[in-house]
Amino acid sequence: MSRTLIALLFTSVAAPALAADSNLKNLDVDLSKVTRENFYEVVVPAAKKEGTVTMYNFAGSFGDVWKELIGRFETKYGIKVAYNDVNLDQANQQLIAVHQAGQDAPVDAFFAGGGSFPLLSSTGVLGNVPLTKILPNFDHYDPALAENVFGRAHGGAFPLVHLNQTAIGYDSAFVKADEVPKSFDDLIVWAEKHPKQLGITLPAKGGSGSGFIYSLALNTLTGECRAKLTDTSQTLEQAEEWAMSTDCLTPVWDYYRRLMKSAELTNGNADTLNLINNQKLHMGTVWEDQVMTFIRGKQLPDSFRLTLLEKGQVGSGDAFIVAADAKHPAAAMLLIDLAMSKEFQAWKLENKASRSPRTDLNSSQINPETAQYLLPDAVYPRLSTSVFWDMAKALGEALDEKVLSN
Amino acid sequence: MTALFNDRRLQLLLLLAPGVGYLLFFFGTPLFQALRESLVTDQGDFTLMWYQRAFSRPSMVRGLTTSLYYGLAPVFVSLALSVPLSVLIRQSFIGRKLFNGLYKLPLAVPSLIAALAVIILAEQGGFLDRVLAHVGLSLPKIVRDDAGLGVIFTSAWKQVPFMTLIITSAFAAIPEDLRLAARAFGASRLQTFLRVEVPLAMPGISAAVLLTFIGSMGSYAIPDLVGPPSARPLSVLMVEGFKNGKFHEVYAMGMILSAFAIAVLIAYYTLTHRIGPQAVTGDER
Amino acid sequence: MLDIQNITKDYGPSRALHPVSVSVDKGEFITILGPSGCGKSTLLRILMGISRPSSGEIHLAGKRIDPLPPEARDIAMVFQSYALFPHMSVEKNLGFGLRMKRVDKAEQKRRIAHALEICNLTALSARMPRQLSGGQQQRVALARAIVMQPSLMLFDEPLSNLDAKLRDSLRAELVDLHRKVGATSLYVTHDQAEAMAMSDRILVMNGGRVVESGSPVDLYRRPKHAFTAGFLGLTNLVPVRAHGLQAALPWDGDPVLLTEERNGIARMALRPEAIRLEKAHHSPAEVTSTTFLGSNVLHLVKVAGMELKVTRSGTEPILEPGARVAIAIDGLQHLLVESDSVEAA
Amino acid sequence: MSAIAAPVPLGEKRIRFTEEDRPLIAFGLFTALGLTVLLPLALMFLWSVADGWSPPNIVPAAYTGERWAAVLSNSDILNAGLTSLFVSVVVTLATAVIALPTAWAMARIPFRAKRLVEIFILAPMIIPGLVVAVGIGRLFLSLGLAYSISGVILVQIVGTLPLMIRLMTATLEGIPQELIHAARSLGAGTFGVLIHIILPLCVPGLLAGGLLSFVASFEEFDKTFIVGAPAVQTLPVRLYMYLDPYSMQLPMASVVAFLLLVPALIIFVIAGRVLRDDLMAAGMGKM
Repeated sequence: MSRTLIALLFTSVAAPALAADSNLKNLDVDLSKVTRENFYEVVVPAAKKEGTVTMYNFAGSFGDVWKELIGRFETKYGIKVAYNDVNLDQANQQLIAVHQAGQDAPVDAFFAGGGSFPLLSSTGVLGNVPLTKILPNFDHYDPALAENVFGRAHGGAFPLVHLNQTAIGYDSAFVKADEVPKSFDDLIVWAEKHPKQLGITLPAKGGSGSGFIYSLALNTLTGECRAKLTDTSQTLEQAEEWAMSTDCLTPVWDYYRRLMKSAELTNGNADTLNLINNQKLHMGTVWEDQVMTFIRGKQLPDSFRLTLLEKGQVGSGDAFIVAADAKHPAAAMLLIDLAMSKEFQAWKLENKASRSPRTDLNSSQINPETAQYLLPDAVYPRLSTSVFWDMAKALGEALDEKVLSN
Repeated sequence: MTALFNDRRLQLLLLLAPGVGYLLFFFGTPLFQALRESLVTDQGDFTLMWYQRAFSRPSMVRGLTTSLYYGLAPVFVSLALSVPLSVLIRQSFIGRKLFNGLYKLPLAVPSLIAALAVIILAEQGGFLDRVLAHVGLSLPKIVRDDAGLGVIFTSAWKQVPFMTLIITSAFAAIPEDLRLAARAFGASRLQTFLRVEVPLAMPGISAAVLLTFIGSMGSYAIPDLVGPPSARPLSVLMVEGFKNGKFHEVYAMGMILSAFAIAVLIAYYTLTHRIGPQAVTGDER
Repeated sequence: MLDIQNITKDYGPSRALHPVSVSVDKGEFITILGPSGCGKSTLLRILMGISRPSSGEIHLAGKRIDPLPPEARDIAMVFQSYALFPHMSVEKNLGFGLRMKRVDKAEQKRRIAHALEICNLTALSARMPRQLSGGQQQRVALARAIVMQPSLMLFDEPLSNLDAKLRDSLRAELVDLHRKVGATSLYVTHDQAEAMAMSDRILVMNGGRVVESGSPVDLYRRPKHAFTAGFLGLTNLVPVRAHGLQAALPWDGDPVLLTEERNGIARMALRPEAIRLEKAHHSPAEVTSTTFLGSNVLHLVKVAGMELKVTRSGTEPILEPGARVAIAIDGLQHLLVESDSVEAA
Repeated sequence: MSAIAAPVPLGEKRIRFTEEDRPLIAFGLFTALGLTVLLPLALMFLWSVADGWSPPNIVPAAYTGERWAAVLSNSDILNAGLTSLFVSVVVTLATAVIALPTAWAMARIPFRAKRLVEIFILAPMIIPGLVVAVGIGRLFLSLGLAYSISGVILVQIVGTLPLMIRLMTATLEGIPQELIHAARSLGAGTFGVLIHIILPLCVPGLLAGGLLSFVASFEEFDKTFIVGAPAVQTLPVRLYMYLDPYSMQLPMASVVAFLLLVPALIIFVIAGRVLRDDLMAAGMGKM
């Protein structure tokens, strides 16, 4: 009784603030009145009235995951889902352009890269909904992610629905167990011993590359330099400026200069994997979840394995958000809610080895046949560190200017 | 009303309006927009900063040279293949008709598919590499290689039929008697080719060169897919910038790319006019 | 000078050229005359070296040339289409062959100047071909051949693209030039007037064979074959019965006197101007049509089931259609040889 | 114009000089063609049905029809195909309609600024389409055309229009004035001349221009991607998604590539029948 009272009190206090904050221009529902408890009651009718929902997916390897979700969603609610694969950066720019022109967004529910938060929120295209607080299926959501993402407060509007991890992947048929590098120093030594067999993704062309350069910087920089590196209050422009001009990064550039003499720069996350599959490379920078997709699609050998380097490599996640200018915001919320349901998250974990931000699911539920392709427990989650994507992007651009173009 | 309609100038304007008007609006406006945006800051003040940046940042400077390289190199490769090819397909040989139909196939193949084909065929560990591995050889890196061979081959693959088509018809338009005359006056086959046929086919050849140069210089998909990860041409940098919302920079690059294209066009006109308008009779009908 | 021996040309199973043998003396102007498709172009192409004979040999100035490519033959050609190089000035066009043959620069200059002069082109030397009239272009084409001083000059109907008046004046110029230059020339045409006006000798071709050859006068006056007779001007082919030096005509009248003794049934090529008509009221021959041509008049006369072509001078009184006429034949006539019933007496 | 359509008369020259080369030339050319065109297409097909294809296998070890089944039962890709067809058909028709009057003016009416207009019409062939695509965004947003099929159609026409105008100008120039006079003297009015004389004589040019426009539109990627994606999904855009260096999937890319190729090749075969090389060359080759 007292708990509901407090809850009521809380919502009534928070309501004006939420109402003022909400930027969902096409939402018929008064968000301030929506709680986890009455969510379905209020939102389902609104969503059915909208009748359809458009979703964007930025991750090429996630197509079949969303197919599964859409199937469940359409069966459950009878609301049609229009699905599009998109290019992340381009879709972001599209939302911004449409928003600035004062038009409706072409998308309602957007599965977006975890690094997009600063851009999407600062430009006002992110639907300002406390999803993690009002969607019923977020009741077991990791509290660390519920209000913050990569050091920024999002108030629940930018929930990660999938966690992923950058890693070093190798073909164990060619790399012996005792040769597997354990640190960045090991890595360069291995690369020099096996010239042109290590693939480093170009940061501008893939997150496994920008994750790698950020991890390297985290491992190399200390003191004030490191503080700057992890200061998530900086904007992308500030990060770019710093990365272009600072001397802090000299050791990083030196590392890359040395590495580039013996390693291969690849054209993207998939290119790295493809070359490993072609046995042209035996080791490379990868995303854990993409590796899984490629193994399932027989685009990687069964002997492929993953590891993390000391003192850590960045982990990330991708968010499912409502666009501020969404035409069908209620249906979008409903779709996101279903994406976080325990059943679906469990399916995703089992079938795609996609890690979940739900606290009641963990990797032990993955079947052992699949688990061998994932990061071993010895390194994960111990060596997973947080990322500041705008800084990672800035480092990638600076790398282009400082090392690659010379 | 009828009188108005019969006014020849009005008639002309009405006739020109659809085509020229369309291009003015949907081509002129964005171009002008891009030009204007490339010259102002975020706050709208005039600046040359974006151009300065394009000409001073190492990656951009490299983008400039790479664009030129991706424009020129495929043209040379295609030319080196198309001219002999168009000479050969004038000969009669078994299956000439079939070949004549088939060689144009790449004209209908989208460049994305061309890129896919090159990847499948020639990438590291791709088909050719595997075949060669069986005889103990290995294919040099020609896809996403630093020299951009993959881009050059893919562009050339797309261009050769187009170029051959134009060059063949330029050659075909040369009266047979001129060839015979050259031979009768003591020119060998090679001399006839170099001194009579090539000069007369020049307008066709140079137009083909120009179009393919511009086509491959401005193309995005091919260098993005089969080009080396670093050393990206302006077109790729433009799209990257566009995706990241760096519009002023993108417009400045676009203007530079356009300036290149226009410079080449002007050079072409000056050149053909210096050779003399009579050279144009080669493809006059 | 030029010796063509048993040249043939087959295209697959079909024979475009039956064995042809011709021999041309130095400085001679010889014409190959025939309708289109008679094989004269094939022969020309073989001479040029664009086409290779299926059998036979060609010798030019004592050298066998049939296996040689065009550029190795000492031959120059004047084309029907002129074939001037459109991207070269008149002077450059003239110099093209000399450059190809690596003639000494000073010599080139001298020869070009000379050729320009004799072809009356000096003032036009810097012009481009498209700036010239048809006649001028033809003269350039001619000069381009002359400048080579070739062992043999080939002409491929060079005047056929010009209008009638220009053709006549250029024809005269050509004859004049040939006299000046004295080059051995082989001229291909289907125009009998041109052939007769220019040639030392005419080769009549038909159906891939040389029908006969001879001087223009001989061929006109004493054709041995109906084809020659028919191709060189108007003629009447009249069946006759020869007996010694006389031949009986198919209609009543005096027998015709023959150039040589023959016996049997034959045909005679009777030129329209060799027939004389006199008004004769009871004659069976009747004028059926009359065409006034200015310098002469062409009559068609019906007699013995035949229609005879007869020309009379334009100054004589004109016979109206329906007029009855008597027919007389002038001079000695000669019989065509192709009729197998004819035998030498 | 049609006179040039006929190939240069096949003189004996060819027979004379190529008798012995012929089989060699044919062999060489067809081998080259096979290696550069047919082999890649065959490999692409193998990729689309390969169930895993890793070195050192030269042909896949196992095959599967799953991807084709998946794609053919996937309405997204079929919809993208329909969108592509729709866009291309509209672009082709609109291009022809817009081009005709202008081409008529360019071919038939002398005016002072003609050279200038001609260069302006050519300009879109010179300026990379990418520049237009990135520049048109604001205009389209203000017109409500951004990320719409209409927007994609409009921007594609910028690319197809110059060629069509050129081809039609060349075709119209080739209609003898006498023909029009003759028709008029036989009592045809302006409309009659247009219907009975001009349009029928335009058919080769229209066909050539139409086919080229269709193919150009069907395969267009750069501009469509910038202006329309992801809201407008044409087959090339789909294909790029599977080729994208972020998430390249060769097997799926191969399937979509084939879907994209089929209509293009059908058009190509038709084109081979109705198109004359010289007309194509005249439109594209003369600047």
